[in-house]
Amino acid sequence: MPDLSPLCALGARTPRRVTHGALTLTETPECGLASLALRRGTPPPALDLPGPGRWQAADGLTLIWTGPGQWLVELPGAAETDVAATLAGKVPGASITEQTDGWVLFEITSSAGAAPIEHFLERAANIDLARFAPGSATRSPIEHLGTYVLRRAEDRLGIWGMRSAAESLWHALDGIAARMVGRG
Amino acid sequence: MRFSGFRVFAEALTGHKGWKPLWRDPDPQAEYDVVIVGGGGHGLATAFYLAEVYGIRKVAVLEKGWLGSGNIGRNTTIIRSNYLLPGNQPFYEFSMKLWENLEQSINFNAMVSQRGILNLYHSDAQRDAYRRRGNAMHLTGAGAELLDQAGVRKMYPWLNFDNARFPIKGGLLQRRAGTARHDGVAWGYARAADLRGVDIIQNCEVTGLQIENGRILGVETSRGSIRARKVGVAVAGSTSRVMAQAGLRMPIESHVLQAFVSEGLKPAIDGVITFGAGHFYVSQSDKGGLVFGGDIDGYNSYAQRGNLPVVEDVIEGGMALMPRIGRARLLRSWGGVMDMSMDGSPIIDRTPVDGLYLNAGWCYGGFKATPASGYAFAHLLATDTPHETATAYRLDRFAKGRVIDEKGVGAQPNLH
Amino acid sequence: MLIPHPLLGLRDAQEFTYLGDARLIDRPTGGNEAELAEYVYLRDNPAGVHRELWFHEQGDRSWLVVTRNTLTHEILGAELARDVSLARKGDMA
Amino acid sequence: MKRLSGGLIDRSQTIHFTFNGKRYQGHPGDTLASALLANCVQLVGRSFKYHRPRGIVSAGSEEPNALVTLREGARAEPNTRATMAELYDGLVARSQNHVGPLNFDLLAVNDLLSPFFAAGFYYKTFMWPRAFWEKLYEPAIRRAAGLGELSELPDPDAYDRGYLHADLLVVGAGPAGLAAALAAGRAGAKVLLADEDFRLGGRLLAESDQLDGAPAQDWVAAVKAELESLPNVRILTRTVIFGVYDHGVYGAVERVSDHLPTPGGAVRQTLWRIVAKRAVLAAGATERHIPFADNDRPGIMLAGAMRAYANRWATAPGTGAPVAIFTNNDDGHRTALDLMAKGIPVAAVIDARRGVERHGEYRLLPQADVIGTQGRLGLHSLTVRTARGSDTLQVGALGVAGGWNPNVHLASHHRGRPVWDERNLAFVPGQGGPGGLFPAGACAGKGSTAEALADGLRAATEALAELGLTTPALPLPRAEARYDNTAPIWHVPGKRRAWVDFQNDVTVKDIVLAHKENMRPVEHLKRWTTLGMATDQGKTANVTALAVMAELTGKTIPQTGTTIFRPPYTGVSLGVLGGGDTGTHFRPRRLTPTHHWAKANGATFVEVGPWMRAQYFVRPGETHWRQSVDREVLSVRADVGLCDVTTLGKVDVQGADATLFLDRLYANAMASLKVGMVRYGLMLREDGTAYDDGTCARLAEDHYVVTTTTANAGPVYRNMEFARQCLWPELDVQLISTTDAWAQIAVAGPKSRELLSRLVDGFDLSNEAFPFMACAPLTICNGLRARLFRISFSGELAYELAVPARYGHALMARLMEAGADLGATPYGTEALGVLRIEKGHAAGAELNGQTTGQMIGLGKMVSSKKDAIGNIMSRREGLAAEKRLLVGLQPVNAADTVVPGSHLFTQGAPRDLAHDQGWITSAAYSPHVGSSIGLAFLEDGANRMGEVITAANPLQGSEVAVRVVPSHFVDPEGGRLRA
Repeated sequence: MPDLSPLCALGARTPRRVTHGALTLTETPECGLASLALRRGTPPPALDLPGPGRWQAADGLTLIWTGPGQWLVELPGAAETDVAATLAGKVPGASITEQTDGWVLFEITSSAGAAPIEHFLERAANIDLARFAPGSATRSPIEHLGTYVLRRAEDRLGIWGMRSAAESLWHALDGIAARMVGRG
Repeated sequence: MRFSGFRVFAEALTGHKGWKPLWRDPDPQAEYDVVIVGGGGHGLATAFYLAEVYGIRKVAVLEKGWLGSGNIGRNTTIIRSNYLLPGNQPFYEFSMKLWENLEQSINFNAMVSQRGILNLYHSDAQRDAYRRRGNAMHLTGAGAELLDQAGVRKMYPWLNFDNARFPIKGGLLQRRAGTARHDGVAWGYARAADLRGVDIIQNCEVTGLQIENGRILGVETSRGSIRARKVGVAVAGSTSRVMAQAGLRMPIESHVLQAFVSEGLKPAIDGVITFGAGHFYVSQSDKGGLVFGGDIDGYNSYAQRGNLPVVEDVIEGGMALMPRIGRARLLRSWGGVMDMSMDGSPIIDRTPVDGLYLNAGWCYGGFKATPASGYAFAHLLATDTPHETATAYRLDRFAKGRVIDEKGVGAQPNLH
Repeated sequence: MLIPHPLLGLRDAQEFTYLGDARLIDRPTGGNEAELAEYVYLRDNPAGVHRELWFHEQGDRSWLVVTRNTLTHEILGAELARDVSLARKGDMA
Repeated sequence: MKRLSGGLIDRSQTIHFTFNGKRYQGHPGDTLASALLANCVQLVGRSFKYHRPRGIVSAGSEEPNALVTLREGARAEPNTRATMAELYDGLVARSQNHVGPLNFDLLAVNDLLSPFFAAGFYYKTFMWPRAFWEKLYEPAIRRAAGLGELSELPDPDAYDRGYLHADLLVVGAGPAGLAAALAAGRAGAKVLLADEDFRLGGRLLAESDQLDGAPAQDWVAAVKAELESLPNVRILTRTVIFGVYDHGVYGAVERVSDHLPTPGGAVRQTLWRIVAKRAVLAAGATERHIPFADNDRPGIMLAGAMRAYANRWATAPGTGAPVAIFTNNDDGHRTALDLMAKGIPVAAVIDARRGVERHGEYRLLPQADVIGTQGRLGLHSLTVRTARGSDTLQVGALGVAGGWNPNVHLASHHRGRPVWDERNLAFVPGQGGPGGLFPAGACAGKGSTAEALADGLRAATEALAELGLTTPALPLPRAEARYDNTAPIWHVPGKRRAWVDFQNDVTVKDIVLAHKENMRPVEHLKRWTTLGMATDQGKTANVTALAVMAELTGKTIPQTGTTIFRPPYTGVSLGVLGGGDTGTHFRPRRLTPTHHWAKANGATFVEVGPWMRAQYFVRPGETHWRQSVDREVLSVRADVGLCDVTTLGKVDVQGADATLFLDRLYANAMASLKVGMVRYGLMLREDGTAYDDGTCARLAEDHYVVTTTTANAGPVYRNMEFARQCLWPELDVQLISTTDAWAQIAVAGPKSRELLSRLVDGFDLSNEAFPFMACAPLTICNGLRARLFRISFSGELAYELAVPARYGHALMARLMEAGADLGATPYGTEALGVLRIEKGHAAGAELNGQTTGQMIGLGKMVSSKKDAIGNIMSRREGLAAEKRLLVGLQPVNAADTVVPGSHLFTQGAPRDLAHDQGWITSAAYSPHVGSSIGLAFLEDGANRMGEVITAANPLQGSEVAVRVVPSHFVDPEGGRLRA
């Protein structure tokens, strides 16, 4: 193990968490992430790859479609491992780039079902909720920041944002949730 | 009829019975020495200077709608000569000098008001770039001052200095800059040209150019064909469409620019202010409205309307710069069609067709150029040589690599 | 404005960066200065149907060729620029 | 208080408010306007130009007269329509646009001078002497202009915004809108129903007629209850749809807490961008007035508004004296009947039409006109002209009914052209408006309740059919079906002024003058007279003015035309349109991985595009930034410095054709780069101008990492995708940004190797094993994966070390700790700048998009052997003729300062454009040289080494003699970086 200690994207040793009404926002540093792009002429991998606008979990991985022939792959709990090497073992011949540190993951959960999540989303991003059931994933700007938004469940979102802008993204998400409470 | 305070006084006492039409509505004649296509600011100014300076009075201005219905009637009224590059600076300074004497030369109060323009800077790099620009302005006599933060605070203490993402560090001030009443400019030039014999023909759309053996013979219009020795095209956003009638492709894209005005408010902003960390500029009209704008929408368009993201972007900039405006209301927004050129600078030149002349590529800076553009275009039409302040505005500068790119963004019109 | 992304359906135009005339796909390979100057600087700029390049920068990072009417802003279709480019290269080959 | 029976106010509660400092009472359900009327307040404001006393004209958002400043201090909200301000306890309002008290406005003198202020007068005068415009005339005009006053304080309230998606948006909750929403709701469509009022019902709230024999409010309540029970329907009250944008995007503002004293924890307003597949426009209609002599006095209002105040708000204008109605249609009679039903005495119905009959027991004056009014601060009598002569009526108020204008605005937003409807004498929506928008009800000329209900249902059915949805049969209630029989009587001719545009004081005379002066096209009329440019956007004036102009020109009204309708439909606060974060969170900030470390170690930060970077680190005892920067620079030159360079863009390039791809992107050759090596690369734009510089590191045969400048990281990555997808899609290349993934720290200075050797895990750093421009993956600090690049921006022996971003903080601390004895020093962007200027490296000020490779001394890098982006165009004659070159400058007198932005002149040459020979791009104090130094683009710079020239800064009144020197002030041979 390296004799250096990591920091969370929000700048502390421990992840940040806040609750506003039914919504809880949690910084989630332990999830590993890598990008996966298929190369021309290489056979398709054994993995079941989700199509446009979708994410899919299989074999301990969560694959998120990000573009034609491209995915982001979540490896929950694997942030401190060699994510790219793990993935390369599963998808030989692909272009793989370690991304764990390129991004920050905020999980947003609701204690009151889907409604708070949907009210939150309609203030955050231009996403048609009728087309955003669990299993959906999309890239969408939130307050000028590019993010990947995953509908993990009716009452749960995962939002990946640029690591360097973690503080600004948190401010935006936290503000939306707080104002929802203020509005009652 | 000469306009004056005395005349207004006399008419007020006699029930305003003596006023005459500001211009005639003549039918087109069969032939003119010069036909100007486009009855906007530049076309009308061209006609005025042709008649006034170059003595060419057998001139028609053809306008497809009502005179002044293009960008001259729909802009943020700013005049300034704070340019950087040698191809531009003398021209815009010439324009500023013409502005300064406009009312007297056309006997019409277009309300040229030199209340100053302040370009804010937010970083040392921006300050250095403004210093380079301000010095260039001094070299042509345009004049400029470089303010530090305290200097800006003194002028506008209510700007957002203390809670800003991009703190204001200072600004480049051109005191001679300001605003002019845009419609008044069109009307003033139109009236003055009309008085000198120019035929301003409204509701007359040019539908074709008569060209034989590479030489222009006249124009086809919705009101019949008109012969002309020379044809000058000054149609801003419609340039590509009109020049296509001559088989020419242009280094121009037409883009939509929105402008905005708030409800009338008591005086709050004296001069023109531009935000340096977002695209937002604002002034307050004599009537009290905050007149402001920002980026073009960024896609090719002839629709004369923009979309909401740019509305938000512009006003976000405004709110960040001057959070006191939050409780004022937007009253109206416009979308105009801009002839965005490939380097962000204009073209005043002859074309490959003999007798066909082009005045175009004003991007969203055409209003301030109106007097000099008209003057220089008249000079070119009358003498076949470029005016001394407009020698760089050549059509072949793109092929030859002599672009005038103030922003340094290259051949991408929506970034200029 | 909403762009009908061929893979993702209607998307807010704010997610895109606009480039312009789709002819920019047809870069003259090994061209001379005059050909390149025309490629870089001259545009048809029609008032009507226009084929143009939009980049889904805040989305899937696909370049699209969008067919749009510049008078009405009506969008008549959108394709992946990559497919358009490959098809043209196939035609030329 | 003057209250009638009935109404939709909550009499169980009394709330208090003040107007111009005086305390009044009202009830929940009141607007400020209805409460003022109930308190017998008639005089509410002053007009724009003539400062005429003005009262309340309307009961809606078209109100041109009753504008007040609502609230105080930072929350002061100028130009608020009293008719739209919902009453709350403690409301404070003030009148506007007067000097002295409202009832004795000193500027009312303008009214006496009005003959001099005819339309367009200011274009004809104030021209002599020239300088007097700015000094005298204009300041006077500006002082007098404007309406309400803006607070100088920042708006303290929060705003938010969001997106809503719907199958059907219904704009307006009157009879047509409610029928449409109910039908669509029952059809299962996702419905949004929006209304600017705080109560559903629209015009039904103002009327006394019944639905199915019961009060209309019963039906409204039942529909509301059903809509609220449907999960697929969402109701937005206090929400105005202000604009239609492309492809079914609608702008909407919800006034979340404007009806409360303060927003509390909530937002003031919300901006909704509504994406609707279809929309039903049920925006209703606006009543128009009839200009006659002195028709603008307080107490004269629209007849329909008078009816609304009586029926909905249980109040009436005036102080109890009888009321008269002036009308050109049957609807005016209906107001008389409703007023009488409420016990208000009606003096007469003055009907301008011939052959009309009474509808009830009131005095009817047929074929009669109002030709004069009296009462300076409030109407007290009318002069009426009938067939039998003129007569005076003592009245406390007058209702004017001039017919109804459909609210065609949104349907006309995309240059849709309204068409003239002869039956209703009004413009109705025509062709060419926004796609997917279905006008219905009064805004489409179907103004009776029965028509509106049916039309709303029709519109919803048609709209949903386009979406493949079937609308179930909807039984509609029985309702009145009337026809107003409006006559084309547009104004009452006379010698005195008759107001067309109340707020801007545009009278019929002004239109006559505009006609005389050939300002006849409708846009000229508008701009010459300022007609329709008031805060009501012409809602109360434009059609009437057109009719007057048509009369003058002898054309029909449709031939005369209409002005173009544009957003917003009604005034919308700038706060909500540009809301969200206006302070330090106005735009996102990107923080470097060592941000918190730097903060804890004395750093001052600077904004570099989106990034916050450490500018310099202040140590105890340092009182001026130059002390810190000089120390940092010298540490790098003498020992070792540490700088976070994470902000440089990093793009991972992989694939079988990666090499070929990069060779086409860079102007210089990349194909020959070996694995484990880095090369400096120059990218050009396609037009041949220098675009970006950076490095290209080859990590494997098919794997590169490209770095870009901080500023160009986004655009370069975009252009790489353009090249990959559009230009050369046949190549096998994959791109992904890794900018944020790696914390990259420059370790620079003669002792950098020594320092790094203490961290690496058994990695050979010797010059032989890891020479200048080498790169390698490695591990450090006991197994942390890292990348090392031997590249130098400072000109010293230097490395850039990259580790996963989360370790950046710890790595910086470790480097400082391990290098304590070596003098390890963190340095910021200022020192970085000094070091690169000393070394003559081009940066943002030189690579500003206007320079060629040649100008920055890299002309030779542009390969003539290949067709990379920009290479051919860089050879065009204009670029080839460029003789300006990047040179160094040193002041002749070492104490002088080289100022960036100065322009360069041959000594003694005139300081004008013709003799301008270049400019200084960057400058800094160089502790290495011992003086200020600069970089500059100088004409013929290659041949002028040693020459003394003048750097002129006339902007700030300074000039400095400088010597032209090579741009490399440090180690021109490059021995240090190869050491």
